[in-house]
Amino acid sequence: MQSHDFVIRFAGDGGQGVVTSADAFARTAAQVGYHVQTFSTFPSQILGGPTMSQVRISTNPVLSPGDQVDILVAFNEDAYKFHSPDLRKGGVIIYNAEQFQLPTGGSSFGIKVDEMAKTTGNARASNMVVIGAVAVLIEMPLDYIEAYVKARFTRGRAEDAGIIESNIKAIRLGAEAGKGSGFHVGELAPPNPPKHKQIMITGNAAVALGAAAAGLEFYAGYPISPATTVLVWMENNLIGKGKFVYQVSSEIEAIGALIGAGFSGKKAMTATAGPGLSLMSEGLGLAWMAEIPCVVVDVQRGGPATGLPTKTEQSDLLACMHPAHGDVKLPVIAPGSVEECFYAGAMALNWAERYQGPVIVISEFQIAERTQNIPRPDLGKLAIENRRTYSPNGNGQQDGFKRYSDWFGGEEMLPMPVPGGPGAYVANGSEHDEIGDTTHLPQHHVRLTERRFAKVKLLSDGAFEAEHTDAPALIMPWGSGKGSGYEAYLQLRKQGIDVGWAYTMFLNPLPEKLLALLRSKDLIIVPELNYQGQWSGLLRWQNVRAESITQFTGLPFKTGELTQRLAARLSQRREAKVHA
Amino acid sequence: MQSHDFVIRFAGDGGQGVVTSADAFARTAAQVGYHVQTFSTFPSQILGGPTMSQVRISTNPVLSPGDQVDILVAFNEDAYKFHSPDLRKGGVIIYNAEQFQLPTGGSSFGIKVDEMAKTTGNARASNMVVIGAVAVLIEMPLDYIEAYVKARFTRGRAEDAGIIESNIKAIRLGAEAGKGSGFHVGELAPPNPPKHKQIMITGNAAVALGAAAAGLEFYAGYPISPATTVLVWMENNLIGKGKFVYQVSSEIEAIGALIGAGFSGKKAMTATAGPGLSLMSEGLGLAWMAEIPCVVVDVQRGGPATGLPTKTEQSDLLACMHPAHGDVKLPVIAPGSVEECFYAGAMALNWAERYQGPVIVISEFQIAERTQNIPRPDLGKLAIENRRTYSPNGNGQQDGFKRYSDWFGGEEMLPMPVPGGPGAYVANGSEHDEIGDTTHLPQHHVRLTERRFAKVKLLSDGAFEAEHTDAPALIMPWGSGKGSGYEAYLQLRKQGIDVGWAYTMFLNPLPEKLLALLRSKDLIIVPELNYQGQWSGLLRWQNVRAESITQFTGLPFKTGELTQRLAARLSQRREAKVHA
Amino acid sequence: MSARNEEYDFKWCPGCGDFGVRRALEWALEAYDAKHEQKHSMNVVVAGIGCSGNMVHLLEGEQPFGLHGIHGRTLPLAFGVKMARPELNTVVVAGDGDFLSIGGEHIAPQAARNLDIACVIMDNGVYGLTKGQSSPTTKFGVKTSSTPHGKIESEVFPLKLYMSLGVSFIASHYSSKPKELAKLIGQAMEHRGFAIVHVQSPCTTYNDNYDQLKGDPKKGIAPLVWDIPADHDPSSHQAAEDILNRPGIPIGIIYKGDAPSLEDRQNEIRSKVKARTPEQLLETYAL
Amino acid sequence: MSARNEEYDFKWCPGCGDFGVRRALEWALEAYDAKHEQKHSMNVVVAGIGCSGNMVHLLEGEQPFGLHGIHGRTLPLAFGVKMARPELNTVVVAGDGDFLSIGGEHIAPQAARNLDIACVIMDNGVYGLTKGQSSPTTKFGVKTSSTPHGKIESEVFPLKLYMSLGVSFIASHYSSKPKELAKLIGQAMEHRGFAIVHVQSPCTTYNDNYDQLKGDPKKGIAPLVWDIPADHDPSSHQAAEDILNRPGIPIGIIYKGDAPSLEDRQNEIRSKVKARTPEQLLETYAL
Ligand SMILES: Cc1ncc(C[n+]2csc(CCOP(=O)(O)OP(=O)(O)O)c2C)c(N)n1
Ligand SMILES: Cc1ncc(C[n+]2csc(CCOP(=O)(O)OP(=O)(O)O)c2C)c(N)n1
Ligand code: SF4
Ligand code: SF4
Ligand SMILES: [Mg+2]
Ligand SMILES: [Mg+2]
Repeated sequence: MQSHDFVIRFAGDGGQGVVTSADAFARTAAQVGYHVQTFSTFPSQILGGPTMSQVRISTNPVLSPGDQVDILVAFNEDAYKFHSPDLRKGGVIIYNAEQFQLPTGGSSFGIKVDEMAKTTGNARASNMVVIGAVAVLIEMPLDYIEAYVKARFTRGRAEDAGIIESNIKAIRLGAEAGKGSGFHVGELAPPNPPKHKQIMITGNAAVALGAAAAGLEFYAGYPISPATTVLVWMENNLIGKGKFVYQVSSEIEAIGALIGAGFSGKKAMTATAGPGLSLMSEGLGLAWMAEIPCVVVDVQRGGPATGLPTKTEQSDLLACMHPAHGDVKLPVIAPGSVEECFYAGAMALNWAERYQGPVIVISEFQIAERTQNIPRPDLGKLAIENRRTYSPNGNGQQDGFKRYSDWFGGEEMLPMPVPGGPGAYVANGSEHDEIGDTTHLPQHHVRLTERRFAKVKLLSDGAFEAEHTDAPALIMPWGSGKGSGYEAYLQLRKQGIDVGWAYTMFLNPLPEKLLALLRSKDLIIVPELNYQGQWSGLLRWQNVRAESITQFTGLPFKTGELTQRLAARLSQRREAKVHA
Repeated sequence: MQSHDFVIRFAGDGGQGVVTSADAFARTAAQVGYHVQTFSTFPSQILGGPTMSQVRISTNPVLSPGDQVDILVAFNEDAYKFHSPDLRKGGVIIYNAEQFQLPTGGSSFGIKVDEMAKTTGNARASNMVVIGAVAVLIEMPLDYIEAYVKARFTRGRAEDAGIIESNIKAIRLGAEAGKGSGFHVGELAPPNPPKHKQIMITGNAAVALGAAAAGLEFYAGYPISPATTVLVWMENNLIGKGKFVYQVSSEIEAIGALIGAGFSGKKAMTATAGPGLSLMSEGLGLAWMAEIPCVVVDVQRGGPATGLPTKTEQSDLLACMHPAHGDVKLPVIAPGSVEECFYAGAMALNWAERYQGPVIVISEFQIAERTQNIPRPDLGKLAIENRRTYSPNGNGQQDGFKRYSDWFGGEEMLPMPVPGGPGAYVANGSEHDEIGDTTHLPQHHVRLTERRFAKVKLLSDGAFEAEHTDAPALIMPWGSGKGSGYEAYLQLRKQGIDVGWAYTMFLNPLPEKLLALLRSKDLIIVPELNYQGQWSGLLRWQNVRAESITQFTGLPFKTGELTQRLAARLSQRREAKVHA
Repeated sequence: MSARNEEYDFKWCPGCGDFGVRRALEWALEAYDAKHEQKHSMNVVVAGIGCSGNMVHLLEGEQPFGLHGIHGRTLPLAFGVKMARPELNTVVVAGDGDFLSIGGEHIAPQAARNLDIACVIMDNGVYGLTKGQSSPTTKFGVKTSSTPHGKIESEVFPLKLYMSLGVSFIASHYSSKPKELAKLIGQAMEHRGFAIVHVQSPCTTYNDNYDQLKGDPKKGIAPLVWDIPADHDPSSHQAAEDILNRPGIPIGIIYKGDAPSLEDRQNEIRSKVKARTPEQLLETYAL
Repeated sequence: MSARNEEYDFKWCPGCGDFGVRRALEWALEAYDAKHEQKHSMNVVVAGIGCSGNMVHLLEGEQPFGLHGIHGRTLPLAFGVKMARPELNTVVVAGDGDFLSIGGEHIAPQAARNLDIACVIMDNGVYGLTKGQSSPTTKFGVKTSSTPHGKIESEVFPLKLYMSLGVSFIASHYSSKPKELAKLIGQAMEHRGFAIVHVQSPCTTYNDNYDQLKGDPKKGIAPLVWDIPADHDPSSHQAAEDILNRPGIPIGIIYKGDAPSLEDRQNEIRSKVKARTPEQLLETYAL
């Protein structure tokens, strides 16, 4: 029987080729039409340290990193010890026999990876040895890998041919070793390539690209894991006339710069993680108060304070939605997949211009660093919203237009004056009157507080998913919980459990219809990676009967475990009903 | 018939003696045994600008500023125009006839205040002229004022007698003018002096004094309205051996300094307002994560960002409880009166030491600046909690004690090592192991996240008020809403409405029994001065059926209006029940 | 009461130095508009929080765009404005507390970048708006409400600080001669790079030092301010240092360097690196 | 792997300059203990966030108390520690990014106060822990992951900066001579006031400049570092300035002033002002 889904985990010390092997394997598979997703964990040190990178490969779209490991490639003994418990029954371990030895008879075999690579004349081809061995264990044709190697190393240089040849040699040597081991893990079904064009990309690059596609013009950022790659992306790509990118001196400077740029008419963004978000607190309050469009991407890591920089967690939600003192509630978009990262990046810029204020994209370590093949976005069809800039009759003079006049609803915001154009006003962080002058009169504070909250409603037409909504209880994860949550939902349905599904990446404001749906249900279960159950709490705040299933290990949900916990919770509920 | 309650409002331009008149009148009344409370509003400018200060004087403890004005003293025409609408029917306006004229025949009369003062030979006695006039209108004996003047100006200087004499002359001149006006506002019942000793103090001074009494040793702050007076108090009073007070360069430095001092074994505090609180976001997360005792007083003003520096609002609650990214929920104490300010200051220090972490006191402009006579705290009876410092056997050597070892409940925290003593560890803002070294292993993050939340429960034995708890609905204000909320509650009871009362200044953690009570009710109505209904939202989060009555004008609740809104809400509820 | 808005509820105290600075700034903006034939709306005034920052609401006549944010953050905001729209004439107005204490961190980075903006700093040696606490420029030993026993921290010498941080245009003046001050502010605006005009602007309520600044022969007070001699060469580092090492407060341009501005540096990169369209960027991820 | 804790999951890269600095700091702390006959637990090490800050977990032997907080805030924390407990020997360890970029605002205030702590700054000209972005000390024009077209911001010269801010003890060294460095750090600890030992501590992974620092005759590279002559008078401002105006990196004590420390200034007030008990304070509010 053919199998449609495998998880291959590469583990060892940073610098042993763990990540490059996983990456090469993932690209090999993606190029011939499989769906892949990678998941990696790193130590916080720079060189070396225990590292793992796993690839899930499937004939169907991949939703989560995968629970159990089919093949573990252990580059050293520590990796073997740490990761072998995750190997499924019937799985196989390939280990680096130059580093350690395992007794024969188990489900493992050793290869002298580097030695073999050297015999090809290219010591750097060792990851191909490994991949060759992996391939035969799941009956993946070697052609696939050779095609990848050819594509990868054809760079128009003289040495290309030699490199390709040695890599192919390495693949074959690895394959022979695999064959010789006598192990067999399964037979990979042939790929089922999607009709649409694809790209292969990480979550962070997707956010950056989405923003660029939506017209990003200004980026100011400060390095911080796991958001640094967005800054680096921008430094390399946000160039040209009218564009600006800069590494500033702190996150406080970053948010200030965004506000200056947004005020001046530009689409502006930064990306950071929790500690940077906390530092932006006062600035975000200012952007809300003065009504300045700008976008902050928070790529969540674990814990409060410096926390767990290289682990995944969803504990910044409260801080993103309510970042500052005073009555502030920011629009928040939480992508749940690499693909959604692209659209979140684009939509956040649209939202910022549409409601004239700051918007948060709340992403997460595990999505940010994940490489995945996704449908190639059609930029021609991407809806791009630009600012309604005030320009009444072109005479450019002061003409009595009032930036902060009454606005209590309607289909769009009043236009916004922009420096150089008419309608000069003061964008003010103190409470203000219509032209932005400071005032302490109650009527202005009442009127503008209501305006600031009313205009957020312009954003409540977001898309959402809902299935089997006649069930009394719905599962509603957010962000990274989407993938494993949906897999768990499907498994529960298979088990005949009457449960529905709801999901959106638009957490604030919630799509109106979705909120009505949620309120109509007896129970909304929210799987989330934090202690407090932040999203279910915020749903209860909004009169939704929500409860969380939490995990706060710094690791993603495993679908199997989550399914069990959901099933237990749902059966509890059924029992409670019976006894009531 | 005698009256037990009067509101006298002094209004004019800053510098015309508005505040000093109110203050003198309040002290006069308090000294003979009345209960008083002042409430003032200022412009944000430094000199001059429309200012008002009102005194409520009563034979019973005063709970709120008072809704309607019995006597308005208008120092200029603007003040007259702005404030006369608040005059109750039968109330009287005394105006400064040197500044403007009103037609006779209304309910006003003019006095040439400064001219009269000059005839006493003491131009600075004009506020006594005013007070004399006010006194006769409510039949307050002039002795009272003369006693105040004698007490106030007896300072052991040669000129004392002269000053006293001229002031007494001024009182009499004012009184004559009052008498001559023919107006009469009411007859003030004689005071009913409390048996206990009293002090007369503002909310901010009370917080400061409470903290000092509980052993405060370290204060670092940055000026900001309306918290600056706490800094100034400390600069003047937190001196002596082992004590330290400093105006630092920013709120970011302030919170950092507190953490350093708290780590080193000292009781440390700062006071700030919303913008400073937002800047402390990252630092507060660190204090939570590294488990460092310290206290931050947030004296709320209005609005997000720079907002409304001289107005009152209760919109920082979310920011106080959840100030930072990651799973953080800080203990919060919200004094609802000047008296509670004293105990909040003391209790916050106790809490910080008891649970070993940061504690927030959330105060508010209107309480901070209010002067009130309150029972004199008995320092001998004040419970002071000191740190459980680790000191096992006095050899002072490393001995394997683990600061961050498992602790999941119990009656008190494990002791805390302090520099110079044994048990050296690293207080760490990254997730850590038992001795504070950084770790990313899931078990430590799980264990310490649970510890950080579990130890907050050590604080859930706070006091609370509850009356008529068999009613189906309770009124539960917080902070400044206490006074007008309780007055409204009493009025509703008088009207025969079946409603109960619940109140605590301990918002997080809520006293356990109170939380159970709240959860058992159909409806908890929360009057609060913010837009989002922050406290009712946080109560719904905790599965309490709570709803808010909000106001966000920058002004305090008026008891009458609040009573009406509560009654309307409660009758709605009754109707809904009938139709259900 | 603001000229543009009767309801505006902040007023400077009588005699506040900021009145003079306002007049100077108005003149400088007008002159800049005329010289560059630009609309007044091409000016953006970024204001700090303090009595001084209220300037942005108190300007008379036609209004420029304004950004009145949060305490200490004028420079990050102005950085955003200027690099988003280099064609805007971007002016910072702030006090000594705002600019040198809580906002002190932002000076060095802008100096290192040579951001092309002009800053007008109103130094009154005190926190005015919060009613008289000590500021970085409050002198050592001085009693204020927050230093009741005398300040125990050395004062900052702002001009020396700017010099050492590499600010490329440094001028010093005081609020009593708005015409001269206007000229200096104008030169700061013209300067292509980071320009600071540091103005002694007395706080008549909490730190009235008019007499000290201007001197008062009747009271026997020698003036603190002195005019920088006409032959001073502001392009010389050494000459500037020498000026700063003399006692008192020099009036005029102390230093004016000619490093390329951040925008110039940015343009150099732009001219070398080929920009890619979103579609081209997308293509780099094609499978 | 830390000596105290096998589970600790951060390691410096092979050859990282911070190893040498660690050794020096260990020796300096030991010597300080011995000289002052104090327990090791009287030392508090306040660490920044960066490869350098991990120092606090990697010290071998008996452990001092440590405070490892958030990025850029070593000085506020150390200020709190020191003024809470002046008897503690308080040492800051931080990197160039932590201390000079995000934390840059905190240097001037401590210099103005002359807070009695010793700072050991590990300057590698790069952000190590976040994998190679530019830092304030990265040279102009250098390409890093965040400046792919070359850095366009002037670099900061930390020693000059410290000097201009009035830091009262300034020393410079590099990581390859831990014995000498230990001596300097010891002197910084002894100094009664704000002391900074700025150490060139190469990042072998992102900015390996060992060759440049020490020089390599074989490769024809002249050394950057040079020893400050024995006759240099560190109490002289002018002499210190002269040293800093010479090219390369001076090794040794550049400046050592003798202003009273913040604690001294504080004690002076304490001796003059009578403290009141809470009961006495309460009495001032009596009715
Ligand atoms: C974060 C924050 N902290 C404190 C304040 C309070 N505050 C307002 S203005 C000011 C100081 C003003 O001093 P300065 O900048 O010298 O201006 P001046 O009023 O003297 O012109 C302070 C501390 C604030 N608004 N925000
Ligand atoms: C508020 C905040 N912003 C950013 C970071 C990410 N971060 C950690 S270390 C570091 C820079 C480290 O550079 P440096 O101080 O030079 O230390 P090095 O690693 O080079 O020793 C940064 C930006 C953080 N932890 N917190
Ligand atoms: S307080 Fe001082 S700075 Fe502020 S307006 Fe008055 S005089 Fe000017
Ligand atoms: S990255 Fe650089 S600074 Fe960090 S440990 Fe490695 S060599 Fe040292
Ligand atoms: Mg000032
Ligand atoms: Mg560094």
